[in-house]
This record gives sequence, structure tokens and C-alpha cells, in this order.
Amino acid sequence: MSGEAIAFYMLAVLAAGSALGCVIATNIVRMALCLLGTLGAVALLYFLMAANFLGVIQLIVYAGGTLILIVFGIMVTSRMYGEKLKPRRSEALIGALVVLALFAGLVAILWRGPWVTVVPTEQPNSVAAIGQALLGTYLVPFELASVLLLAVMIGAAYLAQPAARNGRGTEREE
Amino acid sequence: MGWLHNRFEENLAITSVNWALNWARSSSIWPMTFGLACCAIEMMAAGASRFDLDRFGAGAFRATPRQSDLMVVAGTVTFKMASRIRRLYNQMPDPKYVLAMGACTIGGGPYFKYGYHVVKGVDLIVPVDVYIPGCPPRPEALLEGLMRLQDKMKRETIAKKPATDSHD
Amino acid sequence: MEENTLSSQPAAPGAIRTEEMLVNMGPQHPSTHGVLRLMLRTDGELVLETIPHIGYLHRCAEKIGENVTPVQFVPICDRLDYLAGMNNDHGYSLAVEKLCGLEVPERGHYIRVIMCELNRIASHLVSFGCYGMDIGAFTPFLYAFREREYILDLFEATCGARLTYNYLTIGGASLDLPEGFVDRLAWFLDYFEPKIDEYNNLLSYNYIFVKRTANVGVISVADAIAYGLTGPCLRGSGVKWDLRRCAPYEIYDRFEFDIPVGMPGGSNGIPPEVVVGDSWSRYYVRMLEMKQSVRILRQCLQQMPAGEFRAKVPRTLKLPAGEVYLEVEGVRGQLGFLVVGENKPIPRRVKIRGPSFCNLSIVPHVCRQVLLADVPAIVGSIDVVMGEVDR
Amino acid sequence: MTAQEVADILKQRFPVAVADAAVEGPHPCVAVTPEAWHEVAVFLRDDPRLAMNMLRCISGVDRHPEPQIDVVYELIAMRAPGGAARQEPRPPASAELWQNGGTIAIRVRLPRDNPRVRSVADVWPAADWLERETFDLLGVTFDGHPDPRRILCPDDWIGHPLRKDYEFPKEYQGIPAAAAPESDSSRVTK
Amino acid sequence: MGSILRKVAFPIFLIGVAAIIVIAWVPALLYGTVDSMRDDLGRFYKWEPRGEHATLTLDNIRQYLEGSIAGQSAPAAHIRFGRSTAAACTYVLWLLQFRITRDVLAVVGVVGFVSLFAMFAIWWERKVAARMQSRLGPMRVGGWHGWAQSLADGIKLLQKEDIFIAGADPVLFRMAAYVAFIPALGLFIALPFSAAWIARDLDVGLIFILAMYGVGVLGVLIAGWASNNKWSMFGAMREACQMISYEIPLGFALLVPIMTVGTLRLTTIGDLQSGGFQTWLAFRNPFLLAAALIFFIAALASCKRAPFDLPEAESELVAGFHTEYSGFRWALFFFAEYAEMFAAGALAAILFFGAWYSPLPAAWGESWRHGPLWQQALHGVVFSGPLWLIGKGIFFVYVQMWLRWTLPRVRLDQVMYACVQVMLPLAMLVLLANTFWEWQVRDRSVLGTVANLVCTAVGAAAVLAIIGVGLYGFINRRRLVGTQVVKHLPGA
Repeated sequence: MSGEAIAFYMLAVLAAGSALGCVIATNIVRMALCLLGTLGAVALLYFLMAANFLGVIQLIVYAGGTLILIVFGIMVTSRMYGEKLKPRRSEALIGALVVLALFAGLVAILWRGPWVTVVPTEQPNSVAAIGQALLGTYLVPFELASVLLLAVMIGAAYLAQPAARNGRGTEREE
Repeated sequence: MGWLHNRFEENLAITSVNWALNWARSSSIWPMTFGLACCAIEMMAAGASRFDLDRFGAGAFRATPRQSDLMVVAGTVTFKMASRIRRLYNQMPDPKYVLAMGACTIGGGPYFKYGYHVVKGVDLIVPVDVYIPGCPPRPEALLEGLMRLQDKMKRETIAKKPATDSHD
Repeated sequence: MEENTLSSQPAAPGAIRTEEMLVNMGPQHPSTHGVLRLMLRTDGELVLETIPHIGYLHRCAEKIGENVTPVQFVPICDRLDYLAGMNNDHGYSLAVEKLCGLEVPERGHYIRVIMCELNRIASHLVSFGCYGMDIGAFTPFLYAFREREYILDLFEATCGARLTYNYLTIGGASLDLPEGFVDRLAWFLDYFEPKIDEYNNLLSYNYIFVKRTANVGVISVADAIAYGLTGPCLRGSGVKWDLRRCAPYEIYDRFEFDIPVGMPGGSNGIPPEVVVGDSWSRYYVRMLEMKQSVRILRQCLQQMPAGEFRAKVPRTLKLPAGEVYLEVEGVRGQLGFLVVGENKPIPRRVKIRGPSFCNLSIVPHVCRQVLLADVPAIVGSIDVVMGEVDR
Repeated sequence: MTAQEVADILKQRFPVAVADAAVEGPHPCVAVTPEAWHEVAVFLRDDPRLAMNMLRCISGVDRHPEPQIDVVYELIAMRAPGGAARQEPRPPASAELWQNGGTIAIRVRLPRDNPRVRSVADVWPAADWLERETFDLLGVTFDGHPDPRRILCPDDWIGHPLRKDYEFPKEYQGIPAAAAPESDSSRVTK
Repeated sequence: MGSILRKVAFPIFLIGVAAIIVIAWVPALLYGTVDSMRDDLGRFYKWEPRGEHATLTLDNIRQYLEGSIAGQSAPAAHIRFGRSTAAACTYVLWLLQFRITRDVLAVVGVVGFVSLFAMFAIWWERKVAARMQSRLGPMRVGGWHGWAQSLADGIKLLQKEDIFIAGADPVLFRMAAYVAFIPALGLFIALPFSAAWIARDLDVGLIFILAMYGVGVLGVLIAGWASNNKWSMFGAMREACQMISYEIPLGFALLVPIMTVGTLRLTTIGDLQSGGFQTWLAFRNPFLLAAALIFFIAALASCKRAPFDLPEAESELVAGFHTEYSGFRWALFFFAEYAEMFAAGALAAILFFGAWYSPLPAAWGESWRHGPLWQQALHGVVFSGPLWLIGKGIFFVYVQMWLRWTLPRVRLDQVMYACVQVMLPLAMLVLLANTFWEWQVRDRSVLGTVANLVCTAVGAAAVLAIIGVGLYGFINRRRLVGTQVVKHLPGA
């Protein structure tokens, strides 16, 4: 077994195990920590497949950005300590159904998809190629995503406004 | 005593390790930022330019008890403060040391007779390693106390102690 | 640091529901200048309410005062406001002298003024340094202590003590000035005066420092007077009131000096963000007062007479029946002593009005709806010494 | 304004409440009955002639063998340089010296076994802590005080230390308090 | 024992430092040997680049070293080994050709560097602070200027009790220190110390480092949350606020040099600045200089250094997020902080200030690079090499310390204001302006040259000013501290 295979299996176990931990954990911050494990392991898998850019983006966007925002949001909004999450039976049932459906779908795709077994090599200028693609072939979806983000930003600013008016956050900064 | 102490049989290797550990401990005594009264000003003066506790590695004043090795009880201890001092002492990680600075902490000082609210000696609350007399002690006295504490640290061992030996 | 009690009261209806938290600042906290304990009710970083808890250094000074003779009580006075022991001794001595009708010789007066003003500088230096540390600038603290050592050397040469002097006592001073004191003091004044400007440039006019302290914790004149604020806190609010001028005691009417007050920003080199009565003004008044103290000291050295330094005080001084209440302009404000005598060597009652006590009482009023980082900025600018608050 | 003038104004306005006035000597003092004290306080603060706007100190004095506790209020009138006696909400900062408009002490005599007086914390906010301190150390109850707790001693402290017959504690929360001076309080008062 | 040790400790320490430098240097030389060996042999045997002979066998190496390959008169271009040494070296060289060996060595090197640097920096910070405050700082421990202070601190922290807080989350409390420390270590994987000294030369190295900075925050956040202490919580919140906000101007500031050089590979960016002081990116045009400034300020905030040290603001939050941490677990946070500080400094050097090149043009030293060993070593000192990058990194760390001991701390709302209202628009403007500059202004054009020269002059003036201030302070070091302290100085 080559070193890459060993690394792959270790990372796969880490990713799957962390994901499982994320589902099982009752403490929401522990879930976040498990999620970090999953995201990090997946990012490392990308690195293993020489998809450096994807791996880095995974780290910076999901682990470094989204996850922190989630944890931050949890800390700001929910009770600080000791709240345990216990799903109700109906919730668990619905969840199981959704997961089963998703699992079936994934298996179907895996079954049908063509499998390429090529030793991955580092692309010389993948970042530039991705940039070209984003601003060339996929310009319209890219711009649509920007518009969506803009809308979200405006909405967030609007939601946050009353809080700022009540506090003294805004009046200080003039 | 720290987690290492009283675990090993005494032998040559332990003696050398002991020396290194004691050297490290006595060279890096981080006091807690904890002033009570007049003596605290002299403690600050001892940390300031002229006397400079940092020369002995003891200038890294830590604000939290969790990271400090030494509690300099600098000033009068009152009954209202007593429980807090004990709590702070309990919050410090082993190995930890207490330096009673000034007459008030040693035995009530000028408040001994009529100080209804003054604890007559901080050793009623926490174990004290070194007493520094004075009201307030000069910074030089604090440095001297620090060195006596270093001497004390250098005599410690991680070897097992005879069961009958009960002094600290 | 302790008692992690949680309170979760729902906020006002209509607003976004927020959690309120009670946090304890002190008694062991780097910015509480000793053992002050502040209970903060916070909503995130916003402090909704501040409740000071004091008494952690209650050393029963008043009980001691009514059990020992005045001469024996002077050392205890040193330990009230331990940063300005001379001023405390002076106040108590004046009160007892007024009650007994003692006259202090001329040289004694000058020695007293010299010591009080020197100690005022020393204390303001500590205040300046600690305030810098509260705001997060560590280095000015060390500089302040470096200059303070010169003053302590002078004190040490005079009376042998660095901090608790027992020097200004009933009837004058307990010893004469040592040889060469005048020269050393003159040297120090020449050395120290330019340093004040240096420290102003280092800290007072620092952009971040001004941003942190200007327009923070503004105390109006009406509030300042109603809460009994005195000293630099009152003057920071723009009230030109100084007992050395308004009710002259000792020999302060012989000297020329200004009374610095908080001024609005934009002129006199004061940063434009500054509002009268804010933390910066209170801090800056202290910096200016040091200069005035230097002025007074220079005049003292010029006028210094020879002669006796202490009046003839009977060995057992009998306090006549009656009371006296006397206030002096201490370092932190008006330091008052009420002494009730009853034809005995021991007074019936000694009441000490610690200026820090009254100054601190405005904290709940000012530390409302401020950010957490403003609390050290405000409390530090009020400059309390817990020995005086709790006595 | 001299203490004599203040005493005269007070006597004229409150002929019953003002018991006696000792305006000579180093500590001019006007004695007021406890019932009328709050009213007198408001008058002292609001009357344009007096305008005692700052409460400097409150001291309790235990007269032990006599069944009496005095509460002494030290007042001072700080006059803004413009001459305005009462402060507007925010008087302008001024480069001129404020004037000393006179000082007076008010003495309220209270019975030693149940010393009670109306709080003046609503008149001068400075009284808030000072009254708490007087309560803590001498056991004087101030009716209508917004926060009548101990301030210096712990909440579970027993006794009021500045009473002349105060017995020093033997221990507090398990910490021994050695060397309580025996019969010292009697020594002083005898 | 103590007295003997005290005498020999400092020489041993100095020898140790020298040895570490030499040991660190040897693998780099050997890598070159192995690679050139493979090239030579490949040319000789006409190997395919990625064929079956990509791995050298022991025999290959032995023959090569013995010079017994037919037709190869001088096989080793720059190193000749004797017969007996060759046999010993064979195994080492054979091992070194594998990537995994090099990776292991790199990881060991990174860990070693980070811990050594952190220890050095802690000692140095105390000395710098002391000298700024007219004190002496550590003087006793170890002898010469307290050089062993950090060592003593480290051993002491190891002995300390590892307090676990009742009521804290057991798993998270323990994990948090690692979650904070590992990314700080990880970012060194992509950080080049010179063109050859890099664990993994990623084509997206820059973003990788940014990502690691971002992940590290999670450790702080979890630490604050898991400590069950309100001060820790406040610290964690502040850290999160600050990090999330300042990542944006940081990213924008980084886009400016990226746009100019057109790559994310840090080694390429570094190599572009080999032409001497005036080719350093920061002096290329005014916008890059501005970007360098914005980057440094944002990096200060990211490393939670003063004046942005709100998460551990001592006078407000006791010790911030690590209030409840004791012993070595706390030291991990400290190590992470100093590692990030160095990385920020090194990144500034790589992106803007000539990377691992000295102010002299590297072309002047080209002949030394391929000369005998001593010339190579000299080339590493004078022209380019890891020492230059480490030196520049330490200089920027020193600037961070300088700021810390000079400036007061800003308030949270001011931090946010400075980020959102000042830094972000400024960074965007700089980016925009740089875009136009790169689009319109040619390198050799008059405007481009003038801008380059002006910026170079500004940079040179800044460097000279710093050197001048330092010299002034050094010459007047006895006068400036004041007579009171001088009396206590040793030898005064």
C-alpha cells in the first residue's frame, strides 16, 4: 500500500468519524469542533488529489469562515453553557427519511458515474484556469451569486439596524 | 507541590532532574498582579525601573491566578477579603508559593489591636512560604524575600519523601 | 473572577431579545487599583449598570483614631491614602492643631507645603502611570515610577521612609530638612519639569489615548457637585474650585499658582475630541497640577525661612472639649477630618472624609450604558485609592 | 456668608425645628430635630441665599454613656463665578474661580437605642454612600434610603463597630480574630 | 553542579545555536546533491523523467560517489567524497531522495523552528520591553542577559499543574489549545524560508497561509467558550469579531501584490524581487507601499497584538480567552501567538520587502552560488537565503513589539470602525488604483520609474531613520534611562 493510500484511508476515516460525531454530539460547540474535523479532513483529501486550490478554498471558506461564523452566531444567540440538544422523535424520523433519500441518491450516482483512476498531478496554473473559467464560461452564474450575496448583505444590514439604534453603537462613531 | 512531586525513588538521575526543575522553577517565579494596600505600591516599585524584579525572571506579572506561581500578599488582609484570597490561592496551579509582604499580612501590623475587621496574619488563611517584615517593606526587602523563596525552591525534590516527614 | 452567576432577564419588548450577564470585576482585577469590586450588568460589550462593592480594605482607621492619641494616629493617617501620606498627616495635624489652638512655626509651614506638594507630584505620577496601564499603554507606568523614585529619595533623606512617613505631625514636622535638601529638590524640579511635557506628548496627546478617553464618562458640573466630587475630578468638570485658593489654609495664600480645570477641546493644545468633564479632562488636570506644584515648590524654596520646624507640643496633648471639622486639598480631593475632643488625650471620635470615597460614589451614575473597555477608563480617571475609600 | 447668618436664616424659617446653634468656635453647627431634618435639608439646598449645594461629609458621633448619637452633616455652598447660586443643568465651564459661599454643619441628635432619621440621599446624592457608611459603622437607620445595606463591613457582620460598647469579634467565618482589646471601650469613656 | 554549569552553559548555548544553523543548512545542501545526482545519472543512463528509474538505488549512489561510472570523469559537480565517507553517506543520500523523508525533516524543522523562535521571541520581548522602559529585563537566568529565561519558563510551565476547570467542557477545553496551535504550525508548511527551503511549495501558498490564520481563530473561540468564564467568553467574542473583520482588508491588501505578480505561489513572488532594494514589491509603486502598510496593520489585528490586543486586554478582561488556562496548555497559545507573529512578519517580507534577498541585487552573487562551499555559505549570508528572511521576520516582530510597548489599546468599537470605515475602503481604493496602474503604466515608462525611485527613497529613508534612532539610543543608552537607573546598571 502506498503512502498516499494510507493517507487517504486515514483522512477518510477522520472525515467520516468527525461527521458521525457531529451528528451524535449533543453539545453544539462540540458539533462545531467535529465539523472542523470533517472539513479539515476533506480539505486534506483535496490536497492529496492535487486539487490544492479547492482544498485551500475549503479551508478558508468553510473552516475559517463559515464555521467560525456559525460558532460565533451560536455563542451570541444561544444560552452560553450546558444546553443539550435532544431531537424529538418526529424530528429524528424525518431526519432519518431525508438522510436515507440522500444516501440512495448518492449511491445511485456513485454506481453510474465513470471512475477515472489517474495518478493526480499538480496542474501548473490551475488558479489562473479557474479564474478564466469563472469570468469567462461561468460569468452569468458567478454574477448571479454576487447579486444574491448583495441581497443577503442588505437584508442582514436591515435586520441589524434596530439593534444598533437601541444601543449606542452607532452614536459613538460619528 | 506539582504533579511531578513525590513520585520517584531517589537516585542520581532524579537528583540531576531535580536540579534542573528547581532551577527552572526558581528562575521563573511569576507573581500574580494582586495588590491589596500600601505594600502593593512598593511591590509595583519593585517591578519598576529602579529595582526591576524582571532581572530575576520574576517580572512577568500575570493577571490571572491560573498562570502565576507566586502570590505576593501585599497589604492588609481584611475579613471581607479573606475568602477571596483563599479562593485565589486555590485557583493557582501547583507548585505555588505565597509571600507575605508587610507587617499587616504577617500579623495585623498597626491594625493588630483595634482592627476589628483585619485578619491578624494571612497565614490564618493560606500557607505562607516567606515573610517579609516592614511597613511597607522596601523593594530591596521584597527582592531579598524573593531570593529566600528561591533558596527554598532549590531545596525541593521530586523524590518520595519519608512517610514520617510531614513538614512541607 | 468569581461567582459566575447568570441572569437571563428578557429585554424590553420589541427589542431583539438579548442575554444579560452579571460579571464581577475585582476585587482582584488588574484595573481596579487595589481591591475595588465592580459588579457589571452587561449586554454583550455594553455595560448597563455598574455596582461598586467596597470595604475589602476596611482597616478600622476611625476606630483606631478614637483609641489612640493624635500623635499616635498620624502613622495610621499615612496609610489612608498611601500614595499621599504626607497630605493625610498634614490634614489630621491641622485639624488637631485647630482644635488645640497650636501655632506652627514659620519654617514648619514651609516644610509642610514642600512635602505636600512633592507628594502631590508623586501621587499624580502614579495616577498617570496607572491610567496609562488601564488604557493599555504599559510603558508610561514605568517612566512614572522612575521619576517618582527621585521624590521618594528626597522623602527618604528627610524622614527615612519611602511610603509611610509619619513626618508631618502635630505642631509641625518631626525633623528638620536634611542637609542639601534644598539643592537636591531644586535639581529635581529642573529635571522634572520638562518631563511633564514629554509625558504629555507620549500619552496625553496620543491619538488612541485621546480616542479612548475623550468624551467618555462625562460628568456634568451639577452631578459633580451633587455627588460631592472634589479635587481633580471636580476640576475636570470645569469647576475652578481648590481649597488652597477658595478657603486658604496653611500658607497657600502666599504662593502664586493656577488652578487647572477641564477645558473644551480645540484650543490650548487640547485635542478637539475633548469635552469638559470627560475622563481625559480629569486625567489632564492632574498633569497640569504637577506643573503648578513645581511652581509652588520653586516659590517655597525661594521664601524658605530658617528657624524652628516644630512648635512646642506638650508631651500629653489634651484635646479640649469641642469639635473641629477641617478639610484640606488632598491629592484626590478634599480630605476632611472631624475630631471630637472631650478634655482627654484621646479624641472621642475621628471621622475621615476620604475624597476617593465620595469620588467613587459617582461610578454607578457614570458607568451606565458604556462599553466594557470604558469602565477601566472611567474608574481610572477618577483615580481612587482604596485605602482611603475603605479606611 | 457667615455661619451666624445661616443660623439666623434657618431659625427664622424653622423656629421649632432648629433647636440650638453653636456658631462660635472652630466648628459652627446648627442642631436640627430629626423629624424636620429632611425639610431643612431641602431648604438648605434650594434657598437662593443659602444654596448649600455640596454635602461634604456625614459623621456619626456616639456619646456612649449618654443615650445619644449625633449625626453631623457638613455642608458647603459653592458659588459659580457668575453669581448663579443654583446650578442650571450644565453651568458653563469657566476660567474664573468659584467662591466659597459659606459652610455650616447640621447636627441631628438621635436616641442611642433606636437612631432613626430621614435619608437625604434624594437631596444630595452624595449622602447615599455616606449614610450607608454611617449605618454600617454606627447603626443609624436612614428611612427612605434607596439602598440601605452595609457598605464597608460584610453583609453578615454583627454589630456596629464604631459604637463605644462594640464588642470585637472572636472569629469571623472560621478565621480567628485574635487579641480583641478587652474593656478598651470602657477605658475611653470612663 | 550549578556553578560548573553556570560557567559552561553559555558557551554550550552559543555552540548549540551555531550547530542548529549548520544542521539546518546541511539537508538543503544534500537535497541539491541528490537532485543533481539524479540529473547526472539520468543524463548518463538516458532515463525517462518519470520512468522506473526515478528512484536511485543504493548501488547507483555508491557508484556515483566513488566516481566509478564509466564515461563520467567528474561526476559530482561540487562535492567529492572519499571512499570511506561515501559508504556512510550512501544510506543518508538514498533516504533523502524520497519525498516522505524530506517531509518528515521539514515537519521536524518547522516544529523546531517555531518552538525555538517562540522561546527566543518571549525572551526578546521581555528585553525589548525592559529597554524601552529603562529597565534591564531578565539578567540572571543563565548568565548572559538572562538568555536562558525562556528555557526556565518552559521547564517551569511543564511542571505546573494542568488545571481543569469544574463546569468547563472537558473535551473542548483540552482540544482548544491544539486547535489554536496546529494551524499556527501548519502555516509554516507553505511558508518559504528561501526558494529551496520550503516544506511544500504550494501553488496557492498564500491563500493556504490565510486559511490557516482563519482556522486558528476557532481555537481561541472554543477556548473562550469552553472555559466557563465570562472574561474568557468576552475575549473569544472580541477575537472572533476582530478576526472576521480584519481578514477582509487583509485579503484586499494581499490582492494588490498578487495582481502585480500574477501568482499565488510564494516562491515565485519572492524570486521576482531578487534584483535589489528597488525591485522589492513595496517600492514598485505607491499603491503597493500603501498595501504593505494596510497588510501590516491588519496582520497586527489578526495576531491580536497591541494596539489590537483586545482579546487578552489585561486591564479589561484579566487575561482574555486564556484566563483559565494554566501550565503548558497555556504555553501552546503563547507559542501559537508568536508563531503567527513571525509568520505575519515573514509574509510581509515575502510579499513586499524582498523575501529572502538582501538589498543587493542577487545577480552580483551568481558566481558564488555555484562556487565552493565557503562561497555558497557566504552567498547565503550576503545575497539571499533563509537568514535574510528570518532576519526580516524578526525585524517585523520587533516592530510589533515596539508598537505594543508604545501604544495604548483601542476600544472594540474603534477597532471595528477602523476596519469597516477606514481600512476596508482604503484597501479597496488601493486595489482599484493598483489595477489601473498595472494596466496603464509600463515598468520602463517615465511614470513607473519615477514612482519606483520615489518609493525606494521613502523606504530607504525609513530604514535609515530606524537605524539612526537605534544608533542614537545605543550611544546614549546610559544617559537616556536616567541617573537613578544608571546607578543600578552593572558596571556603572
